[in-house]
Amino acid sequence: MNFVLTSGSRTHRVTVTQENGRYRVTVDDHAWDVDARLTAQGIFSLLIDGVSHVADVDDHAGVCVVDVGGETYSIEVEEQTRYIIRTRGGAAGGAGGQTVKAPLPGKITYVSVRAGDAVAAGQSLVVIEAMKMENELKATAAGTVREVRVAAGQAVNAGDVLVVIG
Amino acid sequence: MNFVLTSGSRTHRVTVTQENGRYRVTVDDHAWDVDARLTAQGIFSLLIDGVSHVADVDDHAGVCVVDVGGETYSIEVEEQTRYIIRTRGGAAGGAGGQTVKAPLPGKITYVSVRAGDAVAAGQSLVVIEAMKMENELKATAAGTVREVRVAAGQAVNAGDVLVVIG
Amino acid sequence: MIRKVLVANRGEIATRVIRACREQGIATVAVYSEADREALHVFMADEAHPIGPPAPAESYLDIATLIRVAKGAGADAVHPGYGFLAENAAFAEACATAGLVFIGPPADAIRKMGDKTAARRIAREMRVPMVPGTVEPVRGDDEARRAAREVGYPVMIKAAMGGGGKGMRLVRADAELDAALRMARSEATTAFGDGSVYLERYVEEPRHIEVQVLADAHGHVIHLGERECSIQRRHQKLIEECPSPFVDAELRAKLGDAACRVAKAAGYVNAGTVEFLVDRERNVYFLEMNTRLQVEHPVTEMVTGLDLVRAQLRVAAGEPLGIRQEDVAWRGWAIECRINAEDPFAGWLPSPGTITGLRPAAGPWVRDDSGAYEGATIPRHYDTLISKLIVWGPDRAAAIARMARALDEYKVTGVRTTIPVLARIIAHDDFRAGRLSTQFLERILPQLTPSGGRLESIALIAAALAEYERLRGGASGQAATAAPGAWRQALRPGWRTGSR
Amino acid sequence: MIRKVLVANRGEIATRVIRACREQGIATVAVYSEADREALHVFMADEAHPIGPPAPAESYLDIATLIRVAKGAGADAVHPGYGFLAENAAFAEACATAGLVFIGPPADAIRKMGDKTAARRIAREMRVPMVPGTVEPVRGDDEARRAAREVGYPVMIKAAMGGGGKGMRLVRADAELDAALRMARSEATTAFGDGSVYLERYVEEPRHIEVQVLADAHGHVIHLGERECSIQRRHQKLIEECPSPFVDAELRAKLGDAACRVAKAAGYVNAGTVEFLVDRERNVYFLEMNTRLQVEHPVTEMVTGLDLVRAQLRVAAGEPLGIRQEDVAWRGWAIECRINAEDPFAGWLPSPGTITGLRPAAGPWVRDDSGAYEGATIPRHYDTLISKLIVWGPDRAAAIARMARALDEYKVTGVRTTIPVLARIIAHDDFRAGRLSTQFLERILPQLTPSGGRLESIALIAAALAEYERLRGGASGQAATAAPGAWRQALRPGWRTGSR
Repeated sequence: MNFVLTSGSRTHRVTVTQENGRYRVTVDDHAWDVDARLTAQGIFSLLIDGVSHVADVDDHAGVCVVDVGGETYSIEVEEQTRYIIRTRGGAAGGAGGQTVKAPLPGKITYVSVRAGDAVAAGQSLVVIEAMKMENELKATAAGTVREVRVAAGQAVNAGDVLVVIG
Repeated sequence: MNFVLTSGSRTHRVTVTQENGRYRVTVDDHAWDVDARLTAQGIFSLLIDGVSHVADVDDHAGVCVVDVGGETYSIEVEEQTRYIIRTRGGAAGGAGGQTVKAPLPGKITYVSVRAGDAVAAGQSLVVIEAMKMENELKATAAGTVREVRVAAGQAVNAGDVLVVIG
Repeated sequence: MIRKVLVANRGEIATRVIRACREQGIATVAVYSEADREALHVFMADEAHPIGPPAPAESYLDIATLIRVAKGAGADAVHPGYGFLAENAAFAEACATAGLVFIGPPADAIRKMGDKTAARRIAREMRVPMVPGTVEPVRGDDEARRAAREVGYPVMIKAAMGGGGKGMRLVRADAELDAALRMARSEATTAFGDGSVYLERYVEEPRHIEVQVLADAHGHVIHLGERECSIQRRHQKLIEECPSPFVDAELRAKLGDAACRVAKAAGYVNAGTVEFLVDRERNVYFLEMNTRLQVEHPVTEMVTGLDLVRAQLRVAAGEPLGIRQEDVAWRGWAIECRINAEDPFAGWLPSPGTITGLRPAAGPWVRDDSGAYEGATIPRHYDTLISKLIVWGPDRAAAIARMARALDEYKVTGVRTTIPVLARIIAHDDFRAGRLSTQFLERILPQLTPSGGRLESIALIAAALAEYERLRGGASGQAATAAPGAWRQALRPGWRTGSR
Repeated sequence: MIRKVLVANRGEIATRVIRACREQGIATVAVYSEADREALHVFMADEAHPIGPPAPAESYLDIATLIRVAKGAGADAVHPGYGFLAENAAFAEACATAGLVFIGPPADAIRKMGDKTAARRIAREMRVPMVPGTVEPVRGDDEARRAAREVGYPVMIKAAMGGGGKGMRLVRADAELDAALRMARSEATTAFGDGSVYLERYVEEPRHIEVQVLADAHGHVIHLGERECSIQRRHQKLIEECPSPFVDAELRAKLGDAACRVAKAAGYVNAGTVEFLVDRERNVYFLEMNTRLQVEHPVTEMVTGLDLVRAQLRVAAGEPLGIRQEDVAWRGWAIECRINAEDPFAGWLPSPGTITGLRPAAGPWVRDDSGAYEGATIPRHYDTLISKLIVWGPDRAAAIARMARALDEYKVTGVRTTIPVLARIIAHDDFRAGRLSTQFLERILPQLTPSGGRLESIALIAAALAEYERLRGGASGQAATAAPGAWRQALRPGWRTGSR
């Protein structure tokens, strides 16, 4: 099976095959012989040429977050065909747009922008309260606020669109 | 749902119904209102009138072994209809018979009886080696050995019949 | 004599108190909100009673309900833990009125010291040096602006009624003041039911050092030495240790003496903590007194061998402390790391959810004070603390090596945690050399990028295998039974919970 | 200087050694049989290599393979753990020949003391009192009968090359001798690769007290005090503590001195244990010396604050011990309980299988030295030890209360364990009063019947609910998705593994 993995800004072609209960994994033309076991939900034991690794894999909103050797990697995994379809189709959202979503469930305690406002990168947009903490959501780039979909006091779920910047 | 439970030498009629996410369990005419959750495989949290119990339930060769409050109960659970069919049909094995089965996988290291031997209660029949220990299996009552199905050196699985005493 | 204690809290501190009670032969009553029926403290207590909806104000902060449940269960005492009502004088009074022993200081001492502005007035009277700032809460925004200018920027906004970093904001200029005040007041209201804040001159790169005190009702006050709590994020402690690498026997005696004087002046009884800031020139400033058990109390326990919750129970029962200052002996070194459900690489964003895989660190001199278990849910309604990982070693280097080992062992999946960042801090040269300050983490965080190379390859392999097995399992339609032995647990229901 | 250690063992002791190495910055190489690919030590080590089929003789006892793997991985030292090859002089020699440091005593000391009959000759020379018996192995059955009559019944058969209770049998009369000899020899051959046995006069209701010694290559020998190991079943220890409630400072010095003399006479280097029997009249007899780390070493560690595996690594590297006898200080009390996969209520029958649910005890002063995890399999090929649960307290009563609490918390499903019987022993008046003997367990076991009443009702309810949900899930055909929230984890595959 062929995959395209995106880690940071780099993409990697990865192929997985299985034989005799082991995996052969090719990452960018380097082949690895992997004895892999899932020993609890998301906790993997990998033996590769006698070296033992334990890797924790969490699928977090479509991105695999992998903890291994004290480091954390966020990796987008796509089956190759899907990747090709998506990238050939071009980015549908258009350049420069930002959709600010609630990263976790909580209550909106403050909204500091209105539709039509010009915002700078790093400017505070919304404050969301969860787990006893006030968390500020900021603009990742400059732009104009197209829509504000929430008001202070409102409860939101993870993934709800809060603000659209064009 | 109706059950017959056997704990030690006593049988208990138990009825389970469910309403509003809680259970109503009647044990020998005493009704209990139970808020039960399974929090890991076999580990139950029970809240009964505000008293908190954690009970571990293992189905061990057809018998539920329940650890609760530092005590262990071995309980046979049968759905009521099955219990009635089984007990009305009479005990098929006949009175006084013993079938000695391997309680765990291992290797037979010694067989001390032959077919036709008279045995006393507590007399050693077979020694099975497992987990670095020699485990003696003894007759639970006096009788005559009808069959010996294993020999020293033989590997056996849990449940294999080793000796039949009539 | 205390026979039955209601624990008015949740999470790891509720289990900590229940464990201590059980060891003393004292029965325990847990309380739980609708979000906590399957929380660990409910399993561990002898009794457990529901107290309302998830929102703290409607359950864990509801004094009337707590008192009613305690009386109904026949409890004779209440332990508040930390947070929630632990420093709420009205709760202490309500307990006393209902004939329940409050396992903490007298209401009067909570008022005197729990109100941080009142505490500053006492410290001033006791001539304990302190950071310049307001000794009264600031009211409106205009008053705040005037006060801030008078104290001099940068200033720190602090909750008058709180602690634990909640309701704290650093302000470096006038322009930032309004937004910071608003968030600080809002957090303080949520956390402590009181939005009052005060201002303090901000000390640059300070060390945060605190002293544990124990006092009985017979006028006996001792200290158990200091804790170093300089590693913080968002003004909340992340790593604590005992002793401090910065404190020698002479400074310990000086800090301990100041702490005991403040406690005595406040008529303090039970366990409490006096916090100090130490600046780069080694000047010591009184900061505040926390009138409760601290989150980080275990490091003091591991080094002194004294069980602080047991001491609390004893003192609350009216018994003498039974320990003289000269009996307190410090052996070795202890470090605590807070394992929180937060994503350190996404601005410390809380990460509530279900713990789908859990393998805590264990073995020699490793202590796991946890409120969770595999399958447990970290609700979004409460703070992010999952567990406190504590290690002991004969010296600081040994304790650091042990903590590095323990963090490497500790596996949590399903929610993001602080474990990776804790591991990087513990491995950092500045941490190992004892060069600590409250800005430490802010300073090193940008350096904590993955190394790439072989580890990245391993991560890519693991991610690809996870997806490979997911697709293969999904395609067969018989996932669980079709999986080969090597993958037999791969397809438990609930795995990939994170993607729901 | 040791840089990379091959751990020639499995289970909890392999993880114990790996943890110590990691804390010292030493790389680790695990080995695993075909039954152990998913064992915890394989996950924890830096490297892991397969060494053959499950049968110990073909893997963990295969000296040639172990040496080959160690050299191939570039290890410079080998730690044997306990059991398997730990007391095998040929293995120590093979390591030395291959240029590998053996982390244990010199081969010569293993021969002198590991052979129990040779050790008895040394003790006789050192005028350390010992139990009457043979000082040579007994060969045929006839020779054994003559020797047994000469020593006088009851006699104890013991494995000459072993320890840990394997190959031991009590014989009260001639008629029982043949069968007992056969089983003892068979067990000894399996466990130690040598079926030699010897006979000792059996001491009625003795206490089993042992002394930990540490010796370096520079002639320095110290002792770390005693352990009480009287609670045994089938001549295997089940509960150990440090110190012994029976030993005062004077007796400790006397036992320690005798232990050091024996170690010195044997040219002993590294960690070792000298075992004594104490009879009802307080007579002390030398029993044997174990030339390895003991299973129960953690209780000594918790009380002295010394890491014995770290000390082993240091001494093996040729460094001086760095601790004088007068530096050894004992603080408080520690108890260890062995959690074995055995059914105590079915004649201690081993209970191999998969651990389907696991929630280990944790919290203040609780140490879990485990070789397992949730989902791990306890293979039928090795011994039954799952985990060692160790607690520390300021005194014996506090340690007992803590152990009772910890055992109550410790949950294991899927295999039967010794936890319920350990809880009953710890709660027993005789145990609490320190009235211990090696017959203790045999004496109280018949009393350990369930109390019935409310607890039995709870057990009936739990069993009925388990069956109710199983039937309901099975009937729907859509078990996992049809289950309500309250029961959401009930129908994971693998649940009810025991019924397969």
